[in-house]
Amino acid sequence: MADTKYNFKDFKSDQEIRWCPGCGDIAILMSVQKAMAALDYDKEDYAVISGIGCSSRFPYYMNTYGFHGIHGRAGVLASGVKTANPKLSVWQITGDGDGLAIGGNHFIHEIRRNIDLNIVLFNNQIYGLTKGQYSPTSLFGQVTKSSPYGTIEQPFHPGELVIGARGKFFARSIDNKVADTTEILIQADKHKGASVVEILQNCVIYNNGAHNAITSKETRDDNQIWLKHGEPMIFGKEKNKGLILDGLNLKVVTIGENGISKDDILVHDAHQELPYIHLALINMAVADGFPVAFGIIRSVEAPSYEVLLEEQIKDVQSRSKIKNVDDLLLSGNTWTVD
Amino acid sequence: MADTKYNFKDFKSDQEIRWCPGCGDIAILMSVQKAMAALDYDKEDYAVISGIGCSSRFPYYMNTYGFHGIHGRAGVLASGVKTANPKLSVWQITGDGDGLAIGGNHFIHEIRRNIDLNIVLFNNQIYGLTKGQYSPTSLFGQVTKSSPYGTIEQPFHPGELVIGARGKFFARSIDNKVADTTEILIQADKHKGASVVEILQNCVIYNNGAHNAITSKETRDDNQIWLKHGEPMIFGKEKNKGLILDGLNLKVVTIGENGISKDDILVHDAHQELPYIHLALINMAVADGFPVAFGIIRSVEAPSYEVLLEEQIKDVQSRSKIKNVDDLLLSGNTWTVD
Amino acid sequence: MDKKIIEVDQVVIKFAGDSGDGMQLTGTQFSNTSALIGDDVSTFPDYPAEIRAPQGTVGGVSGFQLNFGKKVNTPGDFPDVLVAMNPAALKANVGWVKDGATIIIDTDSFTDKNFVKAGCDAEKLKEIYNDYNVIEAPITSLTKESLKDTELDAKSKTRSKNMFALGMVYCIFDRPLEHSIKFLENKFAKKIEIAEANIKVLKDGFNYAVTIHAMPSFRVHSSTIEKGVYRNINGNTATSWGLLAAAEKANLPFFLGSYPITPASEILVEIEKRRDLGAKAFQAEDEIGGIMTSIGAAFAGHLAATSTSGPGLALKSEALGLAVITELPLVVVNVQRGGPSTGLPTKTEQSDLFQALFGRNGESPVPVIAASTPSNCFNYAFEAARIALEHMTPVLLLTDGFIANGTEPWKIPSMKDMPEIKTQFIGKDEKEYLPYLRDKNMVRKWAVPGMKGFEHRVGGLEKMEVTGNVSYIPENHEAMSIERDEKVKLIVNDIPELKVEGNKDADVLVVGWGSTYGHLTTAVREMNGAGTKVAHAHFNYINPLPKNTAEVLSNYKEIIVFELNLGQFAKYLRMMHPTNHYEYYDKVQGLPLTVKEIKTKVNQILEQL
Amino acid sequence: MDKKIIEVDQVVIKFAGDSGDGMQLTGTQFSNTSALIGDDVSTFPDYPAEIRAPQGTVGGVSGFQLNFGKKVNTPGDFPDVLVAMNPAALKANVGWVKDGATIIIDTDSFTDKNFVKAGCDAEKLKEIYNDYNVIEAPITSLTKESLKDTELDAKSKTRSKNMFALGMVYCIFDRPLEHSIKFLENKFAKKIEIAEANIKVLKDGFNYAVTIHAMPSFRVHSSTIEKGVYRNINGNTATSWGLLAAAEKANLPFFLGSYPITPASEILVEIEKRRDLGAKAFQAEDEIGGIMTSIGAAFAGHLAATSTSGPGLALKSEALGLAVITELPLVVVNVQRGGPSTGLPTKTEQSDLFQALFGRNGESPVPVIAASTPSNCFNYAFEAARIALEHMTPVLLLTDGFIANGTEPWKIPSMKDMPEIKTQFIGKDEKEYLPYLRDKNMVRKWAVPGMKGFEHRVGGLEKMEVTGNVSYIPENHEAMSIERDEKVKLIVNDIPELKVEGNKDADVLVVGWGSTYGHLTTAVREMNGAGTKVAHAHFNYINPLPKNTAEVLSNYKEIIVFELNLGQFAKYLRMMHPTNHYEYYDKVQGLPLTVKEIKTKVNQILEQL
Ligand SMILES: Cc1ncc(C[n+]2csc(CCOP(=O)(O)OP(=O)(O)O)c2C)c(N)n1
Ligand SMILES: Cc1ncc(C[n+]2csc(CCOP(=O)(O)OP(=O)(O)O)c2C)c(N)n1
Ligand code: SF4
Ligand code: SF4
Ligand SMILES: [Mg+2]
Ligand SMILES: [Mg+2]
Repeated sequence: MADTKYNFKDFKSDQEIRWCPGCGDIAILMSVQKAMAALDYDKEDYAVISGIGCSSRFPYYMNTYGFHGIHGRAGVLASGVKTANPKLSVWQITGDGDGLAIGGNHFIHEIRRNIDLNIVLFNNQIYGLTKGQYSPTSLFGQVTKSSPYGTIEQPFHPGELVIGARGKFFARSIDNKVADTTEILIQADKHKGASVVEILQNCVIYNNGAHNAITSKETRDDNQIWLKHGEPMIFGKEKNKGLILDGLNLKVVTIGENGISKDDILVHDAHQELPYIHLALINMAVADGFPVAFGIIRSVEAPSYEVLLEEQIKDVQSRSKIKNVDDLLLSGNTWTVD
Repeated sequence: MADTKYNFKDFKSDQEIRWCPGCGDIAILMSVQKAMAALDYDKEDYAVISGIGCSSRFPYYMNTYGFHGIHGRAGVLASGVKTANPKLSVWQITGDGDGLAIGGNHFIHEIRRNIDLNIVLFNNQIYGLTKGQYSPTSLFGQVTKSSPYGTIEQPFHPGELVIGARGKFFARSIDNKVADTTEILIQADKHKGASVVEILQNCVIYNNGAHNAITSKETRDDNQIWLKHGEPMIFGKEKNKGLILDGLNLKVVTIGENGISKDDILVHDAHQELPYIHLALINMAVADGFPVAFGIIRSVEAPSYEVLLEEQIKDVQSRSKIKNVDDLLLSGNTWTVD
Repeated sequence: MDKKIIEVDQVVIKFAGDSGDGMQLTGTQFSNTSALIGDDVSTFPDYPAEIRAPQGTVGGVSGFQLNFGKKVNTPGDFPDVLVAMNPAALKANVGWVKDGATIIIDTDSFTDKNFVKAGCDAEKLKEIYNDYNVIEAPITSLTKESLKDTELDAKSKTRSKNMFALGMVYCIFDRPLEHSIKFLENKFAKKIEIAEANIKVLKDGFNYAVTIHAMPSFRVHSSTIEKGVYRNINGNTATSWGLLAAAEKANLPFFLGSYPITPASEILVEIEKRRDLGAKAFQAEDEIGGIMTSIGAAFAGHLAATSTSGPGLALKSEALGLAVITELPLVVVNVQRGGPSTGLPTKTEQSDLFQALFGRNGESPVPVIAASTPSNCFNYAFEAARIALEHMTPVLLLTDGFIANGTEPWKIPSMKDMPEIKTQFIGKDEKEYLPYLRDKNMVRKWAVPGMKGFEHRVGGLEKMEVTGNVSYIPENHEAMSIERDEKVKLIVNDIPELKVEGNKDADVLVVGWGSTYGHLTTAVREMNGAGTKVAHAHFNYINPLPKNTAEVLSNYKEIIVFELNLGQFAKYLRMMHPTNHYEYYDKVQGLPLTVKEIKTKVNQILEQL
Repeated sequence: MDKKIIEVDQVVIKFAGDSGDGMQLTGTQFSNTSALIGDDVSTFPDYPAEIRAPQGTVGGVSGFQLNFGKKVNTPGDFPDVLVAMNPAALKANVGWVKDGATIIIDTDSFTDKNFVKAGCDAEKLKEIYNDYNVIEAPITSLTKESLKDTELDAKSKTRSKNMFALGMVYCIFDRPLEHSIKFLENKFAKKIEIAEANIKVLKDGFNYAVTIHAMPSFRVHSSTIEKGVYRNINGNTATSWGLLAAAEKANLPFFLGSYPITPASEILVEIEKRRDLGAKAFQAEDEIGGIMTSIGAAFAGHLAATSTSGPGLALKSEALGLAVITELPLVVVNVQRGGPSTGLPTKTEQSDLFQALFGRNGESPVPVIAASTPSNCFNYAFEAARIALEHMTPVLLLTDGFIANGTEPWKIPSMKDMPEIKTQFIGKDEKEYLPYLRDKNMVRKWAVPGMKGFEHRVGGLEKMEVTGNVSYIPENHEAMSIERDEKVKLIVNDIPELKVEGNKDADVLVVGWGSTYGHLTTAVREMNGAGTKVAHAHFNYINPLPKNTAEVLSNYKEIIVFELNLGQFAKYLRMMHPTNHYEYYDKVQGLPLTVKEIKTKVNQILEQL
């Protein structure tokens, strides 16, 4: 495909980065640039599409074709680009407000259609650009500009919504884990169909430390589990904790305790069609005594929309007598006046 | 609460019913009227709110307060009514196009917020009013006006989307099963929070027989399972089939065969918080050798939005010194010129 | 433009079915009701030749033709509407109906058996779908269903199906049911259950037509018939084909993002069929998705369009602003219907003009053009695409329910005769691409993903002249605002001048725009024919207005603006050309103008001169 | 209306911090840059009295005040903008800044320890949030973060924080960075890493202000000070409070459905706080949800409102049509910003006027009013609610970023002096409720769920006069269309006449609407003071226009319409009152008018007379 190989710097545009110093977006930008450099496309075949929000400024910093859309519409804009030209590698950049508040419908529909997009969801659990109102992923009770007495709304779990929309690919990462994020993004691109990558992102200004329980140095080993397809679900500082199935529920166990050995630990199967374990993994939360799941949680093959469309076009073309507009205009009943 | 009791005819308006003869909507109308007559509200405390579609004409046929909204917006219209006046019993009537295509975002957000609405989703797997284009629940490959070569889109499973949006109540019924539907609707109203009732509805004109595999006389006993909380999941003409758990998956078994007794059959627990079995039940399909699940599949208690809001108001009022607008205007820094 | 004759002041209906189908009663009922509400009516019953012709055969077809409206003298030559209760009735009559007529068929009777009886080929008959406005209805089964709770025997039930058909036709022509209800009550005074059954079925037929958005079509004759190959075409098909033609001419792939809405859905449906031409139709989850996927496709280098009607255009207005500021080519087709809000979705109106011109936030100029006949929807759709591609701008094309659904004979153009379209692609060999560098028409160049070396970013924030980088500089914002405005204004040099028809020396100028053309031109021709001098200027280009607009308008003592709204175009003319005085004739009834009311108004103004 | 004096042609900024914070350098840089781009500048450095005053104390505060703009002669009396690097700097200066000034604080330094050092009460200082436009920024930590990848030692890093503050102020006043960058490159020519660090921090400060949508406020003085109790208020708070006041006066619960958007978000934020008044704020998933929940609340009997800015209004336009046809009371607040599309979200503009008037499908008339000062947002919000409730209609209230964010002293009204509001509820004892029975003002009555016996249905389809049942009758549609139009037109009897300020015998009339009032009235007053006769008519009521509009306009030889768009109000006046000639003065720079440019334009016209 590509006739040149790139360095991640080739993907930097000449525009100055305007995110706040320390904003998680900056690291994600790096991860995306590295992923693109590692992938096999020509640079002109990348398109980076966003809505509106701090995160959605992303395309301006990429030296690719880019489109900074309107609020909530990244999904449909990207769907149009990819459907029009399936050869492109299309990256949708969206925030928890852009993608799940105003853009929630496009989000579930692009997943349902399974259009081959890389959907990168920057989840900082806040509206950054408009200065700190709560978003659909803000925690219940969270005090923000627009919830001075605490929100009274249950947040979405983005991964759960992906499953609800019959999604085939869902992964989760953390802004400053550049190497892991890069690898996940590469896999997301390779997966054909709608791939959703949720990245826990820190907004240093309006929701600083929102993910601390998961990401802080002290607790991260016990509160993160990085899943790999085909490998047992083991985590913890000592690598001695694991997940098993207890009836229909997941349970945290310690290897070596209560007769549990490594072999008892559940092996991650990202490829299974049935979503129940994936959903359970997605819903694990520190508050319930579970580690939070990262990595590629679900990755199931299914035909993607734009491919089916091209196939249908070819099929119809092979059968139709109408080859051009003149044929069309003359099709059906006509008569001649002379 | 109520000072009179009603007959279902009290809920008929003087407007002529304009649905096609044989349309499933007509039976659903009857079910709703019967449910309202059986419930404990005064008639003036019902509000029936819809979007646009054949199904959405519903309010005109009800002798209650009613609002025929705009396409896709039934959910937000109903949310406004209920939030404004929590004493009302608010019924949202919506179609698969109205509720899941253009209105999909409001649908998932009203569920997430858990506003106490009775959301009745008329699923005929087609756009009726606009004369037969495919909807987000039309089957993959279905030929319709707008998919002359068959759709290339995977349909939503409404119940799955409800779970994806963290829904607490989901039930399923069939248009012409008036008694069952009535009972389910009564329970949906009694459930506090967003209650979604999907009704398989037959559009005799544009999608006649869409649900035949499930509803036809010959197959219905084997292809339907009616779930009741606390009762074993048994079905079939002979009442000798049942569901068990096989690992994480559901499996159809025959009582009396392979050593299976009635006691082995899974007992339906609609109240369990964890959604995995509910999701598996929702996803059962005839094509996969399963019966389709009906009845109240999920019913979990959780605080509803409008109640939390009223509580928060009371709480803040008890603590604030500002009791009226004069207090507000004079709060903070002021100075006097004289 | 060839001369159009429009005759919708009169409608000819033919009810046709088996002798036992009660067509005579049906026809009589419709005639009486029409007469009672003030129409002129002329009828022509035609019974089968054989007394007891076998059921379902052509020989057994019984028909009733009637003509109603203003100044009706004859039962009419050719029906505008045919109700065909079975294949034989269709076969016997289809050769006589007008081009593009509305044909209501009872699909239940269109069985293989009946085709054999009628002695006709099922496949062959299906071709009528291309040429006529066919309304399918399972009349027999709906009638049975309607009466399933009554005690009547099966035969009596089936016999009331003529009332279902009558109900549908009542609905389509806005006739009241009262008269027929009274008639049935009297006729079956002693068989209450039969009266009730018939009344129920009558109402159900009426409601069914409401529910399925059944709409009549109208048709236009050409009085000057040029040589050539002809076909029938309605406005929605012509619009779809015009867009496809533009894509082919510009050598671009075509993309339509849309969401169904009456009366625009057929554009989506037509493009969905055209996979054979490689066209991509995307049925989005809503109207916003429709336009946004199209903007995405435009960014990716397609000729992209989106189609909708009033409420859908409202939803698209934010995204249309994005197309304005990104200066991407896009065609937005708005098939107007009765408003406000859901309004009268199956009725025609011209009340989205203001929305088309002004319905966006900020200074957001968009060229607006309007088709005026079913067949010239082809030309104006092509033209909208041409302007969009050559001037790098979204273009709004207005049609309405009347022409979208109406059919007329159309001399088929050849693609080689269609105008060239010069897309504004940056040359592949250019060294540099400056996204917002403008030419003398203020038009920027187009570079699309996949073009090497021209990577760039567009978006909704104000951007710097030439480079297109985001810019908050006050003077730049003003400059760009004016350039965007100027770009649209400059299109004036690329569109034809306004023509005046009728008597150019008249004192009175009749002005119209869009779909009122047929009625206005007919009225003006007839008046001039009768010796009253009247001129007629009809607008297809609305923003910008043709260059010679001021000059034309200043030539007349009185200008009368006819339109199907509360005076939007007249107000717009006042805004743009305030020195003239304008008289208004506004109609907001969901109906087209009639030739008669046009003449009355013009005469009234003439008397005052 | 009391007289307003507007002085935004000049801005006074004070940078204040510890002696070691580099405030002198910062101030000098800003002054030099301003001078280089053509402003007049006057500066006033003030060093601490003690040579080595202890850090963090009031005595140790170092300050630099400067005044820039047109015709600047002094460093200014009171700052419009204060940059306070620590509590001591704030304490030392807050008493001197103008009412409603913008105060930028480094939140990192606002620690308990520093409050003790400054000898002040943290709680007390928090009150500034009510009275000033406080921009919080963790300047110290952002600076450190910005430099975390450099080799500099911690102290050097922290020392560059003044550049962060400078960058922010540059952004807020649209100054270029080039000059300071060059300065730093020269100054630290030998310590490249320090130069680079300072430049990086400078840019990061600038970008940070872009990112957080930092906006300046402006303020207005009253020259005639009446007796009474005063407070400072900005336009968004005044709008929120005006709506709450109307609800209380009408004895109705209040509901706001909204979605955040700059510069309207603060209305939502303010109402969210007002749980104490029982107000229900609903942060919806999007703008459509915002207006639709409000329509639901209106149906349920609340005073309901929705707030947004341009792009959001576009999204609401379909739903607004539903409010029109259902004839429910609703206030839609649109805080205008620079367009088209996302445009310039933090800048002010008046370019949504056409959208407000015409941006809906069908004939969809909506009353439009506009506030003209921060404090009268209270009155016009109240008035919008009054008209909505008394005339059963949605009402659009236009403000813009300039007044929404601007602050002025405001004589606090007493609720007992606010006008009565007569809601249109049907009497509880009425026997019958006919939803679309109209009174002499064409207003229907309101019945809400919970009222016994008045059950009825409303919706977006056209409805029958009086009964409100769905109706497809052509004449009824026309009648209802005209009645809805008439209802809005009749509001003219319920609004004040247009007043003329300045010299009423002048030949030239300056016309404006909305937020340009302050500048226009100042310019006109100054011109009349200097002997040039000019009159000024300012519109707050836009649809309908005041009754005496034609009369007022006809009194002048020349009318000049000033507005912040490409002439929308002028075109609207041409449409409504075409016989006058209108001169335009349009500005589309995201900035308010200046007094100077107004005078220049008026003088130019006067010379031509
Ligand atoms: C139609 C419209 N509505 C609202 C806005 C205002 N707005 C801009 S970004 C945003 C939310 C941003 O939140 P998110 O998507 O989470 O992005 P973040 O800034 O947190 O990265 C909002 C409400 C807008 N620009 N357009
Ligand atoms: C904004 C808008 N878009 C589109 C339409 C056209 N429209 C009316 S109903 C409908 C779909 C109806 O489907 P569904 O909700 O499933 O209802 P059904 O008729 O099947 O009961 C559509 C597309 C509309 N009225 N308004
Ligand atoms: S406000 Fe938050 S999300 Fe936005 S750039 Fe700053 S740190 Fe990042
Ligand atoms: S078209 Fe279908 S859904 Fe609509 S009324 Fe008829 S049968 Fe019912
Ligand atoms: Mg966010
Ligand atoms: Mg449907």
